[in-house]
Amino acid sequence: MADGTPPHHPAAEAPAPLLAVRDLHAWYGESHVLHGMDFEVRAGEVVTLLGRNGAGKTTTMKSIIGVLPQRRGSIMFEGRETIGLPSRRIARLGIGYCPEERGIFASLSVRENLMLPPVVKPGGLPVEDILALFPNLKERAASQGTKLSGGEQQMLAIGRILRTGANLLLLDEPTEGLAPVIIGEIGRTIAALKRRGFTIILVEQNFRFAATVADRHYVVEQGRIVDRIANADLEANIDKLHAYLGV
Amino acid sequence: EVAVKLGVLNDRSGVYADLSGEGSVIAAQMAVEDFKAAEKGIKVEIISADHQNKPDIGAGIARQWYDQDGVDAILDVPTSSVALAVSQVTKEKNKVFIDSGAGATDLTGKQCSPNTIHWTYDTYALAKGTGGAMVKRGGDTWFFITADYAFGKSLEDNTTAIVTAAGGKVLGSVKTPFPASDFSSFLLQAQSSGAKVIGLANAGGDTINAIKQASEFGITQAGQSLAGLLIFISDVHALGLQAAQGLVLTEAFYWDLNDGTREWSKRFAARSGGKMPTMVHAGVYSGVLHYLKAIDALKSKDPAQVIAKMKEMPTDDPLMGKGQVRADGRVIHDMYLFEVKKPAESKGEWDYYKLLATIPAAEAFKPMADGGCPLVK
Amino acid sequence: MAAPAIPSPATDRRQGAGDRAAFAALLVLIVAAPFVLYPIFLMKVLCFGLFACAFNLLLGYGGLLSFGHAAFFGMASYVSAYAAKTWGLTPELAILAGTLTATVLGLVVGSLAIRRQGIYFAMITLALAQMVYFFCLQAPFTGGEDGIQAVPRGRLFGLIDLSDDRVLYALVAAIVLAGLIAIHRIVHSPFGQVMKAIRDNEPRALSLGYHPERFKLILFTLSATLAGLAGATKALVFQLASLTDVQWTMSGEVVLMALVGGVGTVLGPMAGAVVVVAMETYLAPLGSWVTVTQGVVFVVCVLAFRQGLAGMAGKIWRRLGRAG
Amino acid sequence: MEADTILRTDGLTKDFRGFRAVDGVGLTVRRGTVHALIGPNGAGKTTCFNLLTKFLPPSDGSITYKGRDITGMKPADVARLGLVRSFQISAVFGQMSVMENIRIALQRRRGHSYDFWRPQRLLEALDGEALALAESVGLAGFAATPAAQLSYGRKRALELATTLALDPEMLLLDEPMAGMGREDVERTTELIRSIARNRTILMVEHNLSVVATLSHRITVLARGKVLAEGDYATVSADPRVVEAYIGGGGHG
Amino acid sequence: MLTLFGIPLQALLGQLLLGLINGSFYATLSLGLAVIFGLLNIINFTHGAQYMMGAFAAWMLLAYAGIGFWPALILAPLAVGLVGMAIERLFIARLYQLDHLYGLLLTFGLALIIQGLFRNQYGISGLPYAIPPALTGAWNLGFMFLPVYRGFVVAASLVLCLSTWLIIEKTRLGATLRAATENPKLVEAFGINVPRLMTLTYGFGVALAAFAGVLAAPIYSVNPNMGGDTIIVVFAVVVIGGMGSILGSILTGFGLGVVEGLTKVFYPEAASTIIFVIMVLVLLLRPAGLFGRTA
Ligand SMILES: Nc1ncnc2c1ncn2[C@@H]1O[C@H](COP(=O)(O)OP(=O)(O)OP(=O)(O)O)[C@@H](O)[C@H]1O
Ligand SMILES: Nc1ncnc2c1ncn2[C@@H]1O[C@H](COP(=O)(O)OP(=O)(O)OP(=O)(O)O)[C@@H](O)[C@H]1O
Ligand SMILES: CC(C)C[C@H](N)C(=O)O
Ligand SMILES: [Mg+2]
Ligand SMILES: [Mg+2]
Repeated sequence: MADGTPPHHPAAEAPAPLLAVRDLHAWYGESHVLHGMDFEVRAGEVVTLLGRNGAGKTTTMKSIIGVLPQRRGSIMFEGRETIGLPSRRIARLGIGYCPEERGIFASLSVRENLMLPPVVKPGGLPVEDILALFPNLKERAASQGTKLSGGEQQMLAIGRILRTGANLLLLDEPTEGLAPVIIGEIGRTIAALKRRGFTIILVEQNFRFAATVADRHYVVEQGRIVDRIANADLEANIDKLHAYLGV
Repeated sequence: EVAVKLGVLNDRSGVYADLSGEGSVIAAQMAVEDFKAAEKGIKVEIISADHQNKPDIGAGIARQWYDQDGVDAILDVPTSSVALAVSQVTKEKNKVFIDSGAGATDLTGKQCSPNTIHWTYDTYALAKGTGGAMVKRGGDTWFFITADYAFGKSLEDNTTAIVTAAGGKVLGSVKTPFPASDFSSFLLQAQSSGAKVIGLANAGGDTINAIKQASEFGITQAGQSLAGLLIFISDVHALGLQAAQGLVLTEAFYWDLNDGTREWSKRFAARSGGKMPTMVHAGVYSGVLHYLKAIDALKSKDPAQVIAKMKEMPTDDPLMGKGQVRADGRVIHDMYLFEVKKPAESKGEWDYYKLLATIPAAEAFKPMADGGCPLVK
Repeated sequence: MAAPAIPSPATDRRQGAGDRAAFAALLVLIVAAPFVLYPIFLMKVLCFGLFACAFNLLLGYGGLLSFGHAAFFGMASYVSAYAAKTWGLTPELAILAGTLTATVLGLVVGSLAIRRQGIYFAMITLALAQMVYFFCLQAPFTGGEDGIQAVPRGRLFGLIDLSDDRVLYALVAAIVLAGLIAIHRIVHSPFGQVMKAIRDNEPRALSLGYHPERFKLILFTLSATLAGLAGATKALVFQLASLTDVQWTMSGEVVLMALVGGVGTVLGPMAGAVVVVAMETYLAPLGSWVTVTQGVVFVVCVLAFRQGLAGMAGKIWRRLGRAG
Repeated sequence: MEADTILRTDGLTKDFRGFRAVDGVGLTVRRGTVHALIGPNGAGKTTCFNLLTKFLPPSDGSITYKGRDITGMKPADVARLGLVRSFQISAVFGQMSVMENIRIALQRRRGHSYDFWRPQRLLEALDGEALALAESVGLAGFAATPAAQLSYGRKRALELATTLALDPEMLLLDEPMAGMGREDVERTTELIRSIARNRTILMVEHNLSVVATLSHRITVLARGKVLAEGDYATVSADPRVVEAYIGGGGHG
Repeated sequence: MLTLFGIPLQALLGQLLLGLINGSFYATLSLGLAVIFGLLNIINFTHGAQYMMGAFAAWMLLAYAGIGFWPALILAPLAVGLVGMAIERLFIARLYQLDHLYGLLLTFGLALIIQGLFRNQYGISGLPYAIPPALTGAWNLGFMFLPVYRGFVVAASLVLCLSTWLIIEKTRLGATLRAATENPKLVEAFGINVPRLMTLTYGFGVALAAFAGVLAAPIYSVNPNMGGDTIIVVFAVVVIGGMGSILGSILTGFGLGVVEGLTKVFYPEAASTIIFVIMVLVLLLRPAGLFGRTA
């Protein structure tokens, strides 16, 4: 995408939220994990989900993209109800998912992994930009995907959804296992993506990092949103947050 | 009033299912009906099972039939290894075993049993028929393609003996894994041996594949002849005349031999979906008929008596003609040498054979003295 | 490579109680059955049951799918038949000879096969078993496709005449029970614990200082030995040793038995053997429909009853436990 | 070799099809210290661990442990010498209970491992010790829980307890804190500190605050080579380390 | 005349060529198997039955509709491929995330059913199918007499193998398929219709088997058991080549055909066992087969 052009997603200007989650419940088999999540994300925003281990952050992400079929409630994306759709249809609407466990394919080379997700909308990053962002990947392009180091795999997982043109990115703990220098890099990347009009939902343990990139934070506890804090108010609420996160 | 139970034990799912299988059950039923057993006060029940060409399965079923189900006689049992095992069990349980489908001469030779009768053919008779005839027609150098198991080897050995006795020579042989689907390499070896006759000492699918490929490689056009040492009409049907034409083969029965065979075969075909009977089917019919005759004569089904009676009475029926059950259990009757017709010569769907010669009963089978059966020493 | 979907042995105590109950039920059945059913059929079931349980010791508890177990079963059956017929050994010695042959063969095949995993392991065992098959086909002492026929049952310890089916049945039942108890013990032994750990997470076991190959080799050899015990006994029951027992289809059949019965349970495969053998015996009159029926059973098992009979029984047992 | 050096490598090198992941690394770990191995992603840290524990054969170089050359040994034998590792992805026996997990390790030391003819009851003799170990990592209440059902942090704790059961002289920990929440991070830091009292620890970790609090000495790897070495203050002040690893906005 | 190990060189050349021809059947069959295994992780034991169905489809087209060899070469694989797709939808699709064992058992069961049904319908001896008129006759190569049809078989299977290999290894389709086997949920979450992809792939693998069946019809006995005997060997080929390696199974298919051909000359009894000997050696020396990737 050339610089200077206006954000290409028409929803960006619309007042309606890009994603609206209402009373979302989700189950793993018989265990009820999400108990009525309610939150929304406007176009162009970076929003984080914070919470302790097991609070239900990952489950929320999986529910949005639809890989967890047992869910109820409402998830509206660009004004469309997606709760009944299979995940491939949801992805085609323009949602990119970077899973917690990275999901690098062992039987594919790094390049093949990178090229795997199909382009769903115009406006994705060109491959060169992605490789420039993560030089390690370029160097190891012909390696088997899972032969990469832990951190390199994380870069690959993020990199591959930037290509697809999805305008909502779901990043589940993208900084886990990354060296500080790369975390800084990722932070700058997220900022750049935001400038390009991408909308991002970020799950993070590392709220100091989150604070550097996010507009807003939702606090998740036992499958519910228990608080929302604007980034600007973060300092003021730091004690409350520490209590939530058990620090 | 005698009640007998017959068990038709044969291959119902494997390579020999067409030449024996359900057809043998039909043949046994026809024998019971034709004999009018019920009117003569003999109540006959027929059961059947699949031995899958495995001796342990065959022996197991035989044992259970005799022990549990009250079977008096077992019929058919193609595949020599199973037949030998069933013969063993039959002797132990003192019942009656009338084999039609198997080829082993040992059944009435070294491993003969007072309770076993071998009806239709054996490897010696096949060798004698086809081997002898080929040499007589000038095919005096041979190369064998032999299935690498006892039946194939015995067919090769028997034929070798006949061929050399008739002044012919065996130039070589190759043992093929069993079963095999590609014979081109073996055919090529046979071809380069320069032998006039290529003897196929195998059966079923192996033979079909070998013949099909021989025609493809132009072996016969180049002047060598093929001798299928054991070919059933079902095999010829599967090959089609185009590939099978010119083959010389030995059978104990052909549907189109005479009025008697034609009449019976038509009835058989009507009950088996249009398929003409093989000699194995005919042998089952013939054997059951003779068995019932013996029971009728004795008004008893005591195995020892029945077998003695069967050996005493000459055999005589429309399918196999006149013959005799020898003391070693071997049934002797005429055998026939056929040649497979060219497609142009055939007048109908099952019109496959030309009769070349009739081998009289007395010459067709191995003399009892040479068999090594301990019963007749 | 593939998700671990072979049901794994349950850990809890309830399993132990379930096992004891199943063993007790089995004992009652074994004693009562010959009064109702044909003893030879029962002996066949018992021999195949032991074979299937031995196979399952390897698959269910070692996570190793052998596709060549027929080699041990069949080879032992040849040796025991040969020993009884040609050397005139007494039945117990013939069985011992067969079983030990399987042990040695197991050691050899195992030491080659355990170096590979998953499907490659299965394929090596298959290939080695095919070589054993070829050997049996070619070696003169096996009698080619006729097999070794008319094997004498002989006198146990030179004293007890086994020609009566009921006497033989008692012997076979004793042997098979002993085999099953041995399997139970192996599974629930210190060795079994380590094996379970290796199956669960091999690299971790390695990092704790265990040599997984040694454990696998021992397990393999034990499994081969017990499979051999089953084969050797079978040869005497049927007085016949034949190629059927060394063929790859037999290796496939034992997988089927284990699957139908329930992989990863001590006695499940026994139940699987009952079903498979009964099907073969009682469907035989169906002729060519036998294979179709067998095929349907396979398909239904895989699609609907992956836990096997034992899995279903376990479910019912647990439900009863909850209710009661 | 100095008396208090427990592990040393010289010129340790690993090539993967033309790609050199570890390049002539010389590492000296002193007995009784916590030694951290840090460096950017793909620097070769995990590969180093794999080389040290023999999960990979080195292409070149030698490894000396307690004065013994272990370069050509097998993984299980290295473990038997008391050099035991943990994994970057948590490694427990998921289908076994916490107690059984620990017992497996105890069993290795106590023998009976090959006894297939004896009852499992024999192992109950180890229960007391196993329980004590579970307690020491705060898992006393979970003794009967199957390991697969534990939360991430507790799995890590179990892995440590299992490792401790071997009574190793030296532990190699690969990113013990990865993916942990704050709570767990703090608990685990304490745990490692207590373990370290009478053992040697070599650890890989990206969480610099953990590295700073725990380690006596730090080696920085980059592109397979040793970039810097020293205590936290020295290393974190090294401009090359800042450039390659910590970056401008380092999060401590 | 020049001889090698007591065999005239000329004869040896002929045998090599025959081995190559047989190898082309192995290659085509194992290619289908490798596609299905490599991409779907299913060990397709029904492959032999599907090969048989290909041959029967050709026969049926001729017997019931008067359609000859050339159209059958396209139509039969298509028809059998459709049957394969139905099988995949109904049964196999439920097994992707399970252990290999289950796929193997299910397809084994299906093979039993299919073979049994054909046996009941058509008997066991087989049915005649003639070589197409355009391909009858033979070339005299000097050292042997090569039937034109066999030459055609080699050419046809070479073309097929190479194009399949190109499609799978050199396009994104192949990568997508491999990824879909590993983690279908995630691939689906990228917006790809994984179930349809799987169905098509299975159908394609099956169609390859059926194609080999049509090629075989004029030279081998067309009977319900024709695949059952070959399947184990074809498996061995795939394993030796490296499970899932497309190129590996093609090359190994041809190579083993040659090795088997030579065995038929020097030790014919062992011709069907040699492949297993090679398999053991290969797996012991190269754990993942000749061309396989180590996991
Ligand atoms: N596959 C599963 N089956 C059953 N329960 C699950 C499964 N995955 C997660 N859970 C449970 O659901 C709850 C929410 O898990 P989730 O993964 O969403 O947490 P999270 O907030 O992402 O935690 P973390 O920070 O550890 O990643 C937890 O209690 C967890 O134990
Ligand atoms: N088996 C292998 N084959 C090929 N390359 C490999 C293999 N294992 C690791 N590599 C490469 O070696 C380099 C070092 O990997 P290693 O896993 O040691 O990194 P690391 O320092 O642990 O990184 P991280 O902090 O991200 O875990 C990486 O570039 C990786 O891609
Ligand atoms: C063709 C068959 C029915 C003969 C069989 N092969 C035998 O061993 O006798
Ligand atoms: Mg999470
Ligand atoms: Mg690492």
